[in-house]
Amino acid sequence: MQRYSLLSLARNALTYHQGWERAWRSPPLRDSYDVIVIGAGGHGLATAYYLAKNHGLTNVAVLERGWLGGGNVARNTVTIRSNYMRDASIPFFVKSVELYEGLTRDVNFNMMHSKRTMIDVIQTYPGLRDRRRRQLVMDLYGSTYEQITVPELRKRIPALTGGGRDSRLPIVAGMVHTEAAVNRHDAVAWGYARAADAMGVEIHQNTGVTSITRGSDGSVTGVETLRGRIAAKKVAVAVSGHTTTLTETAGLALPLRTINLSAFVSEPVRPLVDVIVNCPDLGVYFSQSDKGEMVIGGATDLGQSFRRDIKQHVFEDAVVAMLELFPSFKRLKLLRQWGGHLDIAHDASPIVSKTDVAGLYVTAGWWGGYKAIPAGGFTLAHLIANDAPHPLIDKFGLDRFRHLEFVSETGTTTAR
Amino acid sequence: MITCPFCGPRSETEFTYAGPEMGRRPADASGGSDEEWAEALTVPPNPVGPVVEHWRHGKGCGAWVTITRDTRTHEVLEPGDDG
Amino acid sequence: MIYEVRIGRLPMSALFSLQGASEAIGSWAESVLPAFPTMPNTVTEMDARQLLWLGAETWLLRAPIEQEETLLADLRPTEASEDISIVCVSDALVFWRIEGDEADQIIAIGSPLDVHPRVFPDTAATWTECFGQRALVQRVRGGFDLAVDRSYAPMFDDYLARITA
Amino acid sequence: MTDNSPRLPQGGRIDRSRVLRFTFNDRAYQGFEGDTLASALLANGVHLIGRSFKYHRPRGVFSAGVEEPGALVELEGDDASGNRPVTTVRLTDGLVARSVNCWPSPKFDLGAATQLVARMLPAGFYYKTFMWPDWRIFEPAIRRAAGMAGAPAKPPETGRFETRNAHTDVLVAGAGPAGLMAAYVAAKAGARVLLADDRAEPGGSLLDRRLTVNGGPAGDWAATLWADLAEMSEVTVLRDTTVWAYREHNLLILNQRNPDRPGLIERTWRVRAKQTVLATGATERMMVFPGNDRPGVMLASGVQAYLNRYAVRPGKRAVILTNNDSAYQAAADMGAAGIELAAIIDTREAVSDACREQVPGVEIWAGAHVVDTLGRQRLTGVVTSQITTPIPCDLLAVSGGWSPNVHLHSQARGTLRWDPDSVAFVPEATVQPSHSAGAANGQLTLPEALASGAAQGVAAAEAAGFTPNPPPLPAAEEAPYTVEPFWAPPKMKPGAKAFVDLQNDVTAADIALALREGYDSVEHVKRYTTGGMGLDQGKTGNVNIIGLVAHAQGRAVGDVGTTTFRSPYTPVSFGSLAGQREGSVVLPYRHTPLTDWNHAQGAFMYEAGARWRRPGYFPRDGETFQETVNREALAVREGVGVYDGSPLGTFELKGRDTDRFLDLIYTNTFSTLKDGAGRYGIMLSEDGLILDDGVSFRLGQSRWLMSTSTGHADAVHHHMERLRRYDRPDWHVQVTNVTSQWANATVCGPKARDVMQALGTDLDLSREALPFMHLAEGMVAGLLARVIRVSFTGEISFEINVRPRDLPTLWERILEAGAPFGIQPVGSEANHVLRVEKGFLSLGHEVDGTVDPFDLGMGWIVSKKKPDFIGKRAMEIRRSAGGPRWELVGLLPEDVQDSIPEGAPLTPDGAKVPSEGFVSACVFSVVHNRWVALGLLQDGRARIGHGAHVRLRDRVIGVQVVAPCFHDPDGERLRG
Ligand SMILES: Cc1cc2nc3c(=O)[nH]c(=O)nc-3n(C[C@H](O)[C@H](O)[C@H](O)COP(=O)(O)OP(=O)(O)OC[C@H]3O[C@@H](n4cnc5c(N)ncnc54)[C@H](O)[C@@H]3O)c2cc1C
Ligand SMILES: NC(=O)c1ccc[n+]([C@@H]2O[C@H](COP(=O)([O-])OP(=O)(O)OC[C@H]3O[C@@H](n4cnc5c(N)ncnc54)[C@H](O)[C@@H]3O)[C@@H](O)[C@H]2O)c1
Ligand SMILES: Cc1cc2nc3c(=O)[nH]c(=O)nc-3n(C[C@H](O)[C@H](O)[C@H](O)COP(=O)(O)O)c2cc1C
Ligand SMILES: [Zn+2]
Repeated sequence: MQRYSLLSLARNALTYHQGWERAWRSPPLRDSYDVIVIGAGGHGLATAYYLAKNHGLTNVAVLERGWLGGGNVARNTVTIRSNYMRDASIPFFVKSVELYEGLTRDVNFNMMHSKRTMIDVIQTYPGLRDRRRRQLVMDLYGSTYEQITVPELRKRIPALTGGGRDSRLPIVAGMVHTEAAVNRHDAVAWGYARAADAMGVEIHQNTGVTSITRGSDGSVTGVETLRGRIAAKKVAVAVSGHTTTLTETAGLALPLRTINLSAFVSEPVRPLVDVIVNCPDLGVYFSQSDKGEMVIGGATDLGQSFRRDIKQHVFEDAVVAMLELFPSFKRLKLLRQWGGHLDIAHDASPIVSKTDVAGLYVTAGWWGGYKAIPAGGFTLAHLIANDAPHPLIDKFGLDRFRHLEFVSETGTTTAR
Repeated sequence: MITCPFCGPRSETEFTYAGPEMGRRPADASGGSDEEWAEALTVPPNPVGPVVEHWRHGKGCGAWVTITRDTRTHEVLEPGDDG
Repeated sequence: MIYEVRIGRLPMSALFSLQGASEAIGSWAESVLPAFPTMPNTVTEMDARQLLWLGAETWLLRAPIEQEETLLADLRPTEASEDISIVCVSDALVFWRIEGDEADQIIAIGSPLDVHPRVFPDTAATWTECFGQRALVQRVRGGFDLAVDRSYAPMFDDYLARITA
Repeated sequence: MTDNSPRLPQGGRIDRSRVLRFTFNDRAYQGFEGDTLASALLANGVHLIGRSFKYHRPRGVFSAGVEEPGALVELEGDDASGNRPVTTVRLTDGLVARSVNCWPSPKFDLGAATQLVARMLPAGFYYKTFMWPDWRIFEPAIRRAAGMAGAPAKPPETGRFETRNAHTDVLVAGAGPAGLMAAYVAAKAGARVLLADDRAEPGGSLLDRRLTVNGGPAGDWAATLWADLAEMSEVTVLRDTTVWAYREHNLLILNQRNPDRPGLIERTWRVRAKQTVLATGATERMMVFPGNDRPGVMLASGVQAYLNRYAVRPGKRAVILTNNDSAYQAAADMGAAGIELAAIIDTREAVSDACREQVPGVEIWAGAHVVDTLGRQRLTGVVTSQITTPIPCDLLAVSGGWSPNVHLHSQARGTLRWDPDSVAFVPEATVQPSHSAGAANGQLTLPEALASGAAQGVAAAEAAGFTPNPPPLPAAEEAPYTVEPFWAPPKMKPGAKAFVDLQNDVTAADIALALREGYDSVEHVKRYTTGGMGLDQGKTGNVNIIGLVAHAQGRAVGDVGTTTFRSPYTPVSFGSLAGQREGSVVLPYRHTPLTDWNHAQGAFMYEAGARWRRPGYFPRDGETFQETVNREALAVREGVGVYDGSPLGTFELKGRDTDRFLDLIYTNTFSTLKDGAGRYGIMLSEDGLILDDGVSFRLGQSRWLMSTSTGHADAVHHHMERLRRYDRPDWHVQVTNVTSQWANATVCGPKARDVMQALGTDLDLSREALPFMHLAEGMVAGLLARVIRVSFTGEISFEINVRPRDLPTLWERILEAGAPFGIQPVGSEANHVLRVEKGFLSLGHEVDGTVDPFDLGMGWIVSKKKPDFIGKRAMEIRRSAGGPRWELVGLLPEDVQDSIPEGAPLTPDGAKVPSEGFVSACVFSVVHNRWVALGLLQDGRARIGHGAHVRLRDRVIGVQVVAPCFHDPDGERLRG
């Protein structure tokens, strides 16, 4: 792999950057691999990377129906955090945040990981109580969540001029989550892809999988794609949003619904807000990117959806909420808006699991799963390599639905 | 826009979403295996295409509407048939 | 006022929610009620009493508040057969009258309802959404009556003042 | 004005009698009514407007419309806003504008130092460096460079925004010749028509050109038609209004600037249209060549607009660079306005006679292109492929062909087709009921546009159910349009800066680099280079990028395809989207009839479920919060208190099957109750977890009164309606929501009965006549009332339900009658204390979506006899798995002074290990004079009598596990 550094950049400048190699190959498609990962999104690429890096499995193909990194990883609001509430989830997300922190150097691709903290703006007492509960459980796992007063909150976010004493929902406190970060979403996909490719993993774009094939003993034999049949004894489904479409072809029914979640960006403006702001009581969150645009998210649509778009009333609600706390943004302008489709499990918690079909693995239910990409890939690779779950995903198995023993994670609030 | 059987076409914001058609609840709690129950409770249909779902004209007349909606386009293919 | 309208709260109405088959309600209270409307979301009137057909097997009887006791006595809600439900709901709704050339503009700001005369004629009345809540819109001479659950009335006053200020 | 002035002595659509003063970068200038900031600046000879994003290169006015990529300013004062293209800022008196992205000024911009290292900064350079030791070290410096303009520091001080809805048969976007015709045809057919155009004046591109319709100036024709339309009762015409989003179900979103209402700044229209006609015109593309960003390089259509519309000459000596015919019209206009035409460089080998005839005597170099431009902050000359000596000029008018504005069509999921003849993406098929017309549909000449507008107006009106009469078409002529692709000069020097995105500083070399590195898809190219991601979203540049990608990959342009067109068409202010939803109405709020009284008492009010504003407590002078709550709670325990229980959800149920319906939705049995008797019940969700708790009373045969928790009233209502409709459709149950038909004051405490007697009632309220969990109707305090004996406090309670109109009176009378007994109004906080002391569950505390009745020690409420109730089977399945459960217990801190934060985890031995429960509530018990708590603890009931540990961050609190009831466990008092 050609190394990226200031030096290599300078050297290449001399030749007007004619000397840069492809970040990943475009190899010919073979008819069999040890492992097939379906979906070159964050989770799929991370899984392939850790399969190669941690388990020495390099005869791996990642099959992507479109362009790599074009799914939700290309369209999320990049909030990385570990302030969850249940014992079943917190350690997983703590691990993921840790992995993210070292990822840039791990894969030699600058992901611009910006650990800039997230501040929750709390406007109701029940909301505060809920946050305090989280604070104390998170503490068991070394994740921090500090309460600050309203004046402190305003000092840290000077643009936050709404929510005063006479407002509809006066702010009662702030909660500061220091581990929270944002980074460059595309770089996460590209960085993992490049590093996995360098270790021998093959990434095949424009290679949509149409079905999963099974042998006479019921176990997985490979996949059927738009470019032909490919064999593998182990197949992992990492197709966020499209999970059930594929698992159905293997005869599995999974407790997942696909929904549309939207986001929007403002015009780029000079640095104004340097933390991630989350307003759970009003239902909006945002951060300002290094390029200057505010990256803003709100609620999900009602109803199932495979359409990546935005509904006017969902969008308006988020804008109203934002302006209530940041009234000076009235003259700020909307630049672009879009949606992504994600699957959400019956209990709204993730699934990283073996299935009833031997050799078939799924990672799904990631509707706030950008932050989970490193740990998701790390644990899924472990599961595929050992055919046994890593302790971090002990509670994320499919078995739980059989007993209706849910992981009721209310820690997933407005900020994804 | 969803067509209410009583009021006609109305803005989606007037309706309450009640999920996809999951099949009618069995008349008593003892029938069927645990597996069937667990699956019926937790596994919804999730088609890329038409899905049959229930909405209630909650801010309107209160009528229920069962529509077939294409999840790719959000077009309502078959308007409500409930009385 | 940036719009040509007059907006004011109306005094309470006597209100009764009627549910059940129209025949059953009719046979219980025929003499008390105006004729049943024949079109959904329309109103009939008799002696200052209005009968609004607002849903399948659901009507709202609206009358001057002075008639509340008489109506209670005539409708006998507690004695009605189990097929029909008659509940006095006079307190549950607060009404405003919005009159003037631009009354429809106020509805357009508050509600996604189309009140063009072609689709919302003289006798029309319906439940819809207004300022985010379930609200009743009824066409009256020169404008509209707008009603909402009592608990939201202060918020509606607030909204109406804001949009016309 | 001298001949040298850029302002032409006559012509244009400006009002020279109205002089407007404005300031740009602290210098004062003058313009006219009708000017944009761009035309006024050009009229004053100002060409350098700002600096570009990455390399801080000088940027001038490049166009005359919304497509402007380069010339951005920020406005100050009450209009304060950033990143405004000068071409869309209408000049007003007193306007103050400032350059963006440069410091201290666009002339001496220190940021321009980045030009020196530009070679180190190709597309995506930041992915390759700044990794060590950490990005956070470099981030502040990078961020400082970000963002162009500053965000306004304050909201507008005067004026406000509005949102509204509208319905129409036909919505027409764009009031150029095509849109005007379409609107006219549809309106004449009797359809409701809404016509919106984003410019200040109707006419579209006609305003920029010198064309005639019916023998007169085309602009006049447009103005007359517009006026006619405005007169028609079913037509709404909106100028200054951008149709910026085309959403599902034919909902279109419009942004109207300067609506003619006092105090309104902008208005959002949500228009539900049966049919739409998209007559949004076309946008001229830039040309790609080294130095194509120098101020003085301008779209030919822009030059034309400045001449014809604003009477401004943006240069004295011009070169024209084109790959198509339309630039010849522009050249002709330039010549007519007295601009010296040095040469026309046409990249095509053959130039038609039709073109040549329009510019007699002007030198035309066919098959040529521009290889460089000269000048620093303003163009001084161009170097062409033909001769090495530069051509001196101060204006280079470029035309790279026309791109139909297919944005709305594409947002509506319409498909596009690459048309090699017109070298453009044109609408192919529509999915939603829309019709593209005129230049937006590739019909570029005026006669075509008029005809196409009329035809689509007919189609739309017909589809909306009308029978239009196509009118005769107005007479008009325009030279034909032909074009040949030219994506970039065949050979460029390495390091040449040939821009494809003037705002984000993306060059043709960057595109090549992205492809070299394997970013093969046009979507990768966009994201790797940021080409097309600026404020203009690549309106003038994206097709060139696609062309370059296709060329490099040897593919057809249509196979490369476009990136996704997304709303908004042009940026819109957030203020206009929120409209009137601000301040007190930002969220809904609900009041009980006692709100005024509560305020008068100085109650501390807050939001408490389902949007109700309720009193938390009633502080007295000198009291601490805890003292207030203790006083109120103690009043109920020892004397008497009263609270407003009106927000509780209340429903009247009636019908033959109501009895069994209640048995289905509650875990326990109701059907056996007698008239006037009630019962506490728990409802489960189908998942077997607690949904709500409440009480129901039998009012008579098949008539019930149900009350639910405040917060879940709507959810329970929905749950009941759903069961009624889908699961038990043959059952006859009618539900009437009477939450707002009844209000209540609940008198509670050992002296409650005394207060009731003092109030005066015709009811026998003795324990025997009206036992606990019974209801009676009669007169109380002279008011018609329904008295219900329930208790949420553990003390004897009378819930006096009256009509809301009577509640204030009742309340006054209760306080009067209760005064001798020391009655106190009680807020939610004291109610919470009383509840916890009693161990009554609370949704949101103990009931957090994970528990069933057994977990709460309430197995007794789950009927063993009933064959079915909602949630039964699910609860059984979960329980049969046999996993450990967290169960409700009471917790007493070992140190009586200790309080435990609500939510604190319980862990084995207080270690920092996974939790085994949590503290759901902790209150200061007025009965025990100490803190007491409730919590869920793994296998908790079996651990009663033992110790457990609460783990806080810095310490461990030892607690005694006790039964979850601290007061009157047998319920003697509440039955009293
Ligand atoms: C608007 C929005 C905001 C969000 N904000 C956040 C946030 O702030 N923080 C956070 O943690 N999470 C957030 N998320 C969620 C996060 O983006 C997703 O959970 C996560 O990206 C999903 O994992 P992924 O990256 O693997 O998915 P994707 O990137 O969607 O990858 C799945 C891939 O599978 C491919 N695929 C699908 N079907 C097939 C097939 N049949 N054959 C081959 N390939 C196929 C797809 O093309 C896609 O490339 C947000 C999501 C959205 C939409
Ligand atoms: N022959 C040529 O070479 C050539 C080239 C380009 C243009 N033209 C001219 O193009 C014209 C075609 O007429 P037309 O009516 O199709 O287009 P037009 O450009 O005259 O009118 C389109 C109008 O729509 C407005 N608009 C665009 N998007 C909008 C939106 N989203 N919301 C609101 N308004 C929006 C534009 O500002 C403009 O006013 C003819 O007059 C012709 O002369 C000719
Ligand atoms: C964090 C983030 C920041 C973005 N910033 C911009 C931006 O500055 N300009 C822009 O045009 N789009 C921006 N986008 C949106 C993308 O252009 C695009 O809309 C998104 O990746 C979804 O893809 P699609 O619109 O092609 O479906 C951003 C997206 C994300 C996730
Ligand atoms: Zn309806």
